[in-house]
Amino acid sequence: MSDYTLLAVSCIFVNNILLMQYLGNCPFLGVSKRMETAIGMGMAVVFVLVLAGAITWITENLVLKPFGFEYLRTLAFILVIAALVQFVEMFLKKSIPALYAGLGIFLPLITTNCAVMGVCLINIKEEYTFVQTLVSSFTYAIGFGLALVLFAGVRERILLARVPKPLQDTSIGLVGAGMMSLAFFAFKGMA
Amino acid sequence: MAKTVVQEFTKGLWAEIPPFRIVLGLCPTLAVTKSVENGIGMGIALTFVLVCSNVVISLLRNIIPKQVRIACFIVVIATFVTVVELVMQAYTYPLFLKLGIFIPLIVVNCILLGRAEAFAAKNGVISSFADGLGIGIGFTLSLTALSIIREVLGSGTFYNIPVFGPSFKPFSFMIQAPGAFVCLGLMLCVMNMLGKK
Amino acid sequence: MPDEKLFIGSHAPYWHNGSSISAKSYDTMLAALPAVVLGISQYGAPALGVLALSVSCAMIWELIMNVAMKRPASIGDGNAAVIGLLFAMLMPATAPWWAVVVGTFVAVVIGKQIFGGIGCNPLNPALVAIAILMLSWESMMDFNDALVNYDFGFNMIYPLAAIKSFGASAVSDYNTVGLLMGQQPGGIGTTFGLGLIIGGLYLILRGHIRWEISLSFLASVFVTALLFNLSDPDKYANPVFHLLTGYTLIGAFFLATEDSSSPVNFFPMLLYGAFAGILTVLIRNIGAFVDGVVFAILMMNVANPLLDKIRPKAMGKGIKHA
Amino acid sequence: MREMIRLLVVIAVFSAVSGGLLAVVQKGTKDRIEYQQLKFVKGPTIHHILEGSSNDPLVDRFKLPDGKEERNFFVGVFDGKADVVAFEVFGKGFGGDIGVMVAVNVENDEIVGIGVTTHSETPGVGSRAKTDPSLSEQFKGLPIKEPFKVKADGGQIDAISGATVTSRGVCGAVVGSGEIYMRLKKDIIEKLKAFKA
Amino acid sequence: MIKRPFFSLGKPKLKYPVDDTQEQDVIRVIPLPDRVTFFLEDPYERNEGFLIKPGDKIKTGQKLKLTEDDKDYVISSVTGTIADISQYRGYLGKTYAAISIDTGDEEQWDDKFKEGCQKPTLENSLEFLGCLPGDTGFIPILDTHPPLNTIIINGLDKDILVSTNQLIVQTETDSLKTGIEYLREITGAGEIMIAVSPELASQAGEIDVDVKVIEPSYPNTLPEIIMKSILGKTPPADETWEQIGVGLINAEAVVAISNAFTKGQIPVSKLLTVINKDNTTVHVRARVGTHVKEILAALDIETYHGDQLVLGGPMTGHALYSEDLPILADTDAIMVHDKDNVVLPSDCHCINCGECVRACPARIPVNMLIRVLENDLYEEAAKEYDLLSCIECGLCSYVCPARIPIFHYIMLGKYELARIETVEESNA
Ligand SMILES: Cc1cc2nc3c(=O)[nH]c(=O)nc-3n(C[C@H](O)[C@H](O)[C@H](O)COP(=O)(O)O)c2cc1C
Ligand SMILES: Cc1cc2nc3c(=O)[nH]c(=O)nc-3n(C[C@H](O)[C@H](O)[C@H](O)COP(=O)(O)O)c2cc1C
Ligand SMILES: Cc1cc2nc3c(=O)[nH]c(=O)nc-3n(C[C@H](O)[C@H](O)[C@H](O)COP(=O)(O)O)c2cc1C
Ligand SMILES: Cc1cc2nc3c(=O)[nH]c(=O)nc-3n(C[C@H](O)[C@H](O)[C@H](O)CO)c2cc1C
Ligand code: SF4
Ligand code: SF4
Ligand code: SF4
Ligand code: SF4
Ligand code: FES
Repeated sequence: MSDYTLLAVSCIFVNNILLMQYLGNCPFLGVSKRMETAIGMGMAVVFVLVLAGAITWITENLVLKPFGFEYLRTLAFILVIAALVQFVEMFLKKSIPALYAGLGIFLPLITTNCAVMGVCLINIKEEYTFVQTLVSSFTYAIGFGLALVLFAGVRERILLARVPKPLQDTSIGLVGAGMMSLAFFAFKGMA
Repeated sequence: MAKTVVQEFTKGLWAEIPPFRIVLGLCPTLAVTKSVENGIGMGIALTFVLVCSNVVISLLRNIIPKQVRIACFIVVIATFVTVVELVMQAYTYPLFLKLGIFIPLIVVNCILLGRAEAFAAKNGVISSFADGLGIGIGFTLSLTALSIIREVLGSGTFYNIPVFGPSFKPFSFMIQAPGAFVCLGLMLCVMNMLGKK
Repeated sequence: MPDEKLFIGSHAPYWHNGSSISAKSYDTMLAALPAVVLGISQYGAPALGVLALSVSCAMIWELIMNVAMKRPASIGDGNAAVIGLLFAMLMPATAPWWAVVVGTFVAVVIGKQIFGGIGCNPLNPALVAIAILMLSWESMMDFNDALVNYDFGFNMIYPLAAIKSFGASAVSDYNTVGLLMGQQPGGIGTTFGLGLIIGGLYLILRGHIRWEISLSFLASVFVTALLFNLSDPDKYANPVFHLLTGYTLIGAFFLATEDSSSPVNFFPMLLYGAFAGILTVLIRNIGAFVDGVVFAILMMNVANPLLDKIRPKAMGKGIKHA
Repeated sequence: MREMIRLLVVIAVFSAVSGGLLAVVQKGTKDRIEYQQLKFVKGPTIHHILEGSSNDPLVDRFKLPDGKEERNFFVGVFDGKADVVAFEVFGKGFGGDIGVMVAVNVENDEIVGIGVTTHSETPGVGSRAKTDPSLSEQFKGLPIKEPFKVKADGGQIDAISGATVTSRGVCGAVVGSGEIYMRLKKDIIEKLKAFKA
Repeated sequence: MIKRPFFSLGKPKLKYPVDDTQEQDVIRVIPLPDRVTFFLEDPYERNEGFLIKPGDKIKTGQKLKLTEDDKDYVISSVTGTIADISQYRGYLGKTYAAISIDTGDEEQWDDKFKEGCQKPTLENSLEFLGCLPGDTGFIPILDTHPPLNTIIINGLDKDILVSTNQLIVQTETDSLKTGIEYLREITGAGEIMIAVSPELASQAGEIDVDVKVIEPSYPNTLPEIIMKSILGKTPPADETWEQIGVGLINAEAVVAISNAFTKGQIPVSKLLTVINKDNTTVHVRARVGTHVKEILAALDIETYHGDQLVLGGPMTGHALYSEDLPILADTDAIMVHDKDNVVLPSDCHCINCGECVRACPARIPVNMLIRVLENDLYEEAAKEYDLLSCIECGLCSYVCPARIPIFHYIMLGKYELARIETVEESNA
């Protein structure tokens, strides 16, 4: 159990996917200007990433590896993830419209989100077991959501501040993200 | 009026240079620009994939059904990414190790799908080639510029050659994660000040 | 209709309690004085040099940014000087001049001005600078390395480094009163515990800092350290030791309380201080850094906007009468 | 429905073409990639433990079947005699498998040297097994058949402080290498004859 | 001004300074002015088609209206000739028609009120008592559906140093009694109470209503806080008091009601507290519409270029740029503020010190509110940051070390919000 706790702490804080591994930055800067969208995106990523982590692990270990097709991993993963997102979108639209209303607009963005693909590749690279894969995918996604929501709070204030013109918007957003990344050094060495 | 091929090429070098004018593809920009070598390597890899996929998609644009075009684009892009992956492993293995998962991640880089969707799917082969090459070189230039700043200040070297005297203690913040964000942010500011023209 | 005698047409209220940013800044510097004076008396000219360079550089950077951004000069408000002073207080006396130049640049320009100047900084500028210097020049910021040539007749091993490497047994090498009186190596203005406490109380009584933050920070450092200490007395130092060493006291009174990056509502202030305290001890005991105050406060600065959303319901809000 | 099938067929064709193309590229680069991996991942360790050999062990290598697996052996020529082989074995570490390269002298069954190739141990703690020679040096010159154990387990090896688990993993790997070596010794000696310089 | 104490923890404490030397019972009567001016709200900025025009003869107590349809009216306080009707742009750019009347020699009273309205009824009050000295908020109290069940008489003054209503409670207890009887008749309100300061509690006890004692420290005397301490509930932020069946009226207006129906003449003069530069106060009685200059001249108060002239008290008043502007029916005080004490606002950004949040009696997150208001995000200010809860006490500005004109931003925000709503309604 404590192994999993350590893995979780590592994925959420120490190796935070956004701030330490530089994955998923486009949506990070894209949707963090408002708290609601940040929360929506965070939830969508949690949802998709767990599914994607599981399904790519299965693809790797039950299909690619046994047949020696590891070199097709990139192709296989992206197709599997794209199909998964499509499927999730259709499923939500039909079955849980309320959730779809909240997450729907974020789902297409996720297909081309480095964070999702990146975590799936990390899971394979680290040779995680299936359960470890689930834990790591879930906690990486939580870390993504946490960073996104914290950043949205910071960003909302930056938007109201007197930022010089050339720095406005993405530019100061990036500097702000740098400051956040700096703050996350607090967790260095804890897992 | 349609732009000339030259214009399609040059727009990627300044007017639409990624990731400054088109704010896409931030992850590799942040992750690999620790050193000039990595930056240029990544830029070339991406340029290769971009040019190839732009050309192929442009060639096939009339056969690809609208409904599944994204899936087809992804297959084309993923194919070339894998080619790059294999070739880099075979010939520039140390670089491949340094760039790590950011090579396979080219497949989800928004620039590629963005160009495929916005340009190659609508334009001829030659224009698409020029567009891909321009954007790719623009991206490479950006990464190079950023990595020069980061490597020189953060490691005290340029292309692994020391540029300061031996007593210099490098400002290694620049090659760490927060430095990457701050540096890119400030560079974006400079680009904003320089304007579009 | 109107004759040439004109009256000033500003808006209510026409009275003001007389407070001002500059008064606040100068009071803060006054409060820091005891700790600074002890630092200078211990480390002599180098400490004075770092302090003077830091304060003046901070003001020069501020002025340069004012000009660059075409804004009125704002060094009069004393904020840049406070940032410079606090930055210098955290530095070792042996810091080279270029580190002070780079550090004040980071603090004033990156930490504050590019976000829009005073009040717009999401994180504490002085701490941003210290953190970045810690990441870049580790050995320069390591007090054991930096102060190796000084000997004042008391134990010259940085207390927090000592417990990190040798466990709680190292605590017995220091005596509490000595720590309180500044008999420990550390930053120029961070070692004189008593002076910092006096300065802090002064700021609290004057109403310049929010006591809730200081108190909850200190309380939470104490409680967290106590829990660690109880779980393994050989490995983890006792809570009083944690309170009197490193940046704890300057953090509680001068750093965590920086206005722009800390909450203003009651519960958020308590939470902010409490989490910062917990994180401080966590970093010291199981994290990668010798002292946790810098990154703990920075982390809570980031959480501040979110925390500060917890607030009482405004009067008349949401009441519906039939 | 027909439309649907058409779309699926298009994607299938795309994927098939892509798969075919990649298979070709993969075939073409396979051997090189293998060599590169050896060179950059295992190469440094091999060169280190076979220091002073007059040949290039990465070139002078052979394969032997061991049950279902195939193992790579790297030959070291010392004083004109090809009597040292190095091969990789794995042990269980703190963060996953630890790859250990073990070099044995076939004349006297003594260990010439060991070195860690790959691991995922904690940086600064377990990772010292690779960077700090104090652990690996202890194995030099000892007979490979010995049941190596860390002192905490009643053995003869001083563990790296704070990284007993890693040290234990390395010992386990070396013990495993002894078993493999004894199993394949005959074939090894046979193969080595080809390298007599 | 009241300085921040050297040691300061918690909220500012603004006591109403009690000045022993002031001649409480001496009320200086200002002589009849040569000219008076009235303002009538004129959102359309018209120029013609008015019922009145320059040259018209006007009697004291005559009701003046711009057009037949207009709701807004004033009661002339003098007899004379209309000299001028011009446009005036007031606070936040609201437009008014300024009617100036040159006073004639002999005072003549208009009889309309006396003839038609002997009885204190709702109709009569609506018709004539719309701008009673002391309170212009009387019409909303009358004109509610359903009628009010509670009326609170405010025997306190909103602002620091002002003691107009307190003086009324002290000196005109009898009229107050009669006024309350009339008020009961007019509105049919079941419950009437009076809020007074502790010193006047026993005196107010003679009046036959519930007496509620309020500690006179700012901002306890603001209407919303009075209501909260008396009724235990606060008015909802986005509704008016009347919508929840409660009305508040100043003691001076109640006395005016009494005088109107007893004498058959609508009162036309106003009691004022004049606050001099050294914070000493004098009470004066002047015709509504008298120019400030005349009042100051009668009191020998000298003003200089660069001083501040405030209608109202130090926390909530409005500054005038000229002495040639009139006192209004609801002007309780005039404050003369020396130029050395003028507080100049800065355009500094909020430093997030939190003083305002601690000072705000309405628990508003002023530090965030000021940020959104500076960025013109009025709707967000109302929705997220409780703009409408503000009870307009000005304490946030009073304590702000950055000297941001917060209160001004708030009033501007409220005004803009109302304007946006009007525009949206008319578009809908
Ligand atoms: C941001 C930055 C600014 C620098 N500016 C200077 C400078 O102003 N003067 C200087 O001598 N060296 C500067 N250097 C580095 C020196 O070029 C380097 O330390 C030198 O080559 C080593 O010799 P020195 O220690 O005698 O200067 C700078 C380095 C950085 C990172
Ligand atoms: C803005 C600025 C930045 C500098 N940054 C560095 C630095 O990052 N590392 C460094 O070793 N020296 C730095 N220097 C110092 C000089 O490069 C050089 O080392 C110094 O002039 C001589 O130092 P010394 O007396 O230690 O030799 C900097 C100087 C300036 C003006
Ligand atoms: C954060 C952390 C990282 C660790 N990393 C390693 C490691 O890489 N290798 C290892 O053998 N033990 C590792 N350990 C385990 C402990 O060091 C453990 O106490 C050790 O294996 C026992 O050996 P000792 O008796 O020398 O302390 C780690 C423990 C922690 C808390
Ligand atoms: C008690 C006190 C502590 C302060 N601490 C800091 C600080 O740690 N870092 C900083 O940049 N400014 C600090 N300041 C300056 C303060 O942030 C500035 O005056 C404004 O309040 C900026 O938002 C401090 C001010 C006071 C009164
Ligand atoms: S599609 Fe996703 S990754 Fe690409 S720019 Fe948009 S948010 Fe960023
Ligand atoms: S400070 Fe306020 S009242 Fe004065 S001019 Fe500016 S906006 Fe108007
Ligand atoms: S004026 Fe300021 S302090 Fe007073 S209620 Fe409004 S926001 Fe609060
Ligand atoms: S008092 Fe002024 S500076 Fe302080 S938080 Fe309020 S608005 Fe900001
Ligand atoms: S490059 Fe866009 S999310 Fe990573």
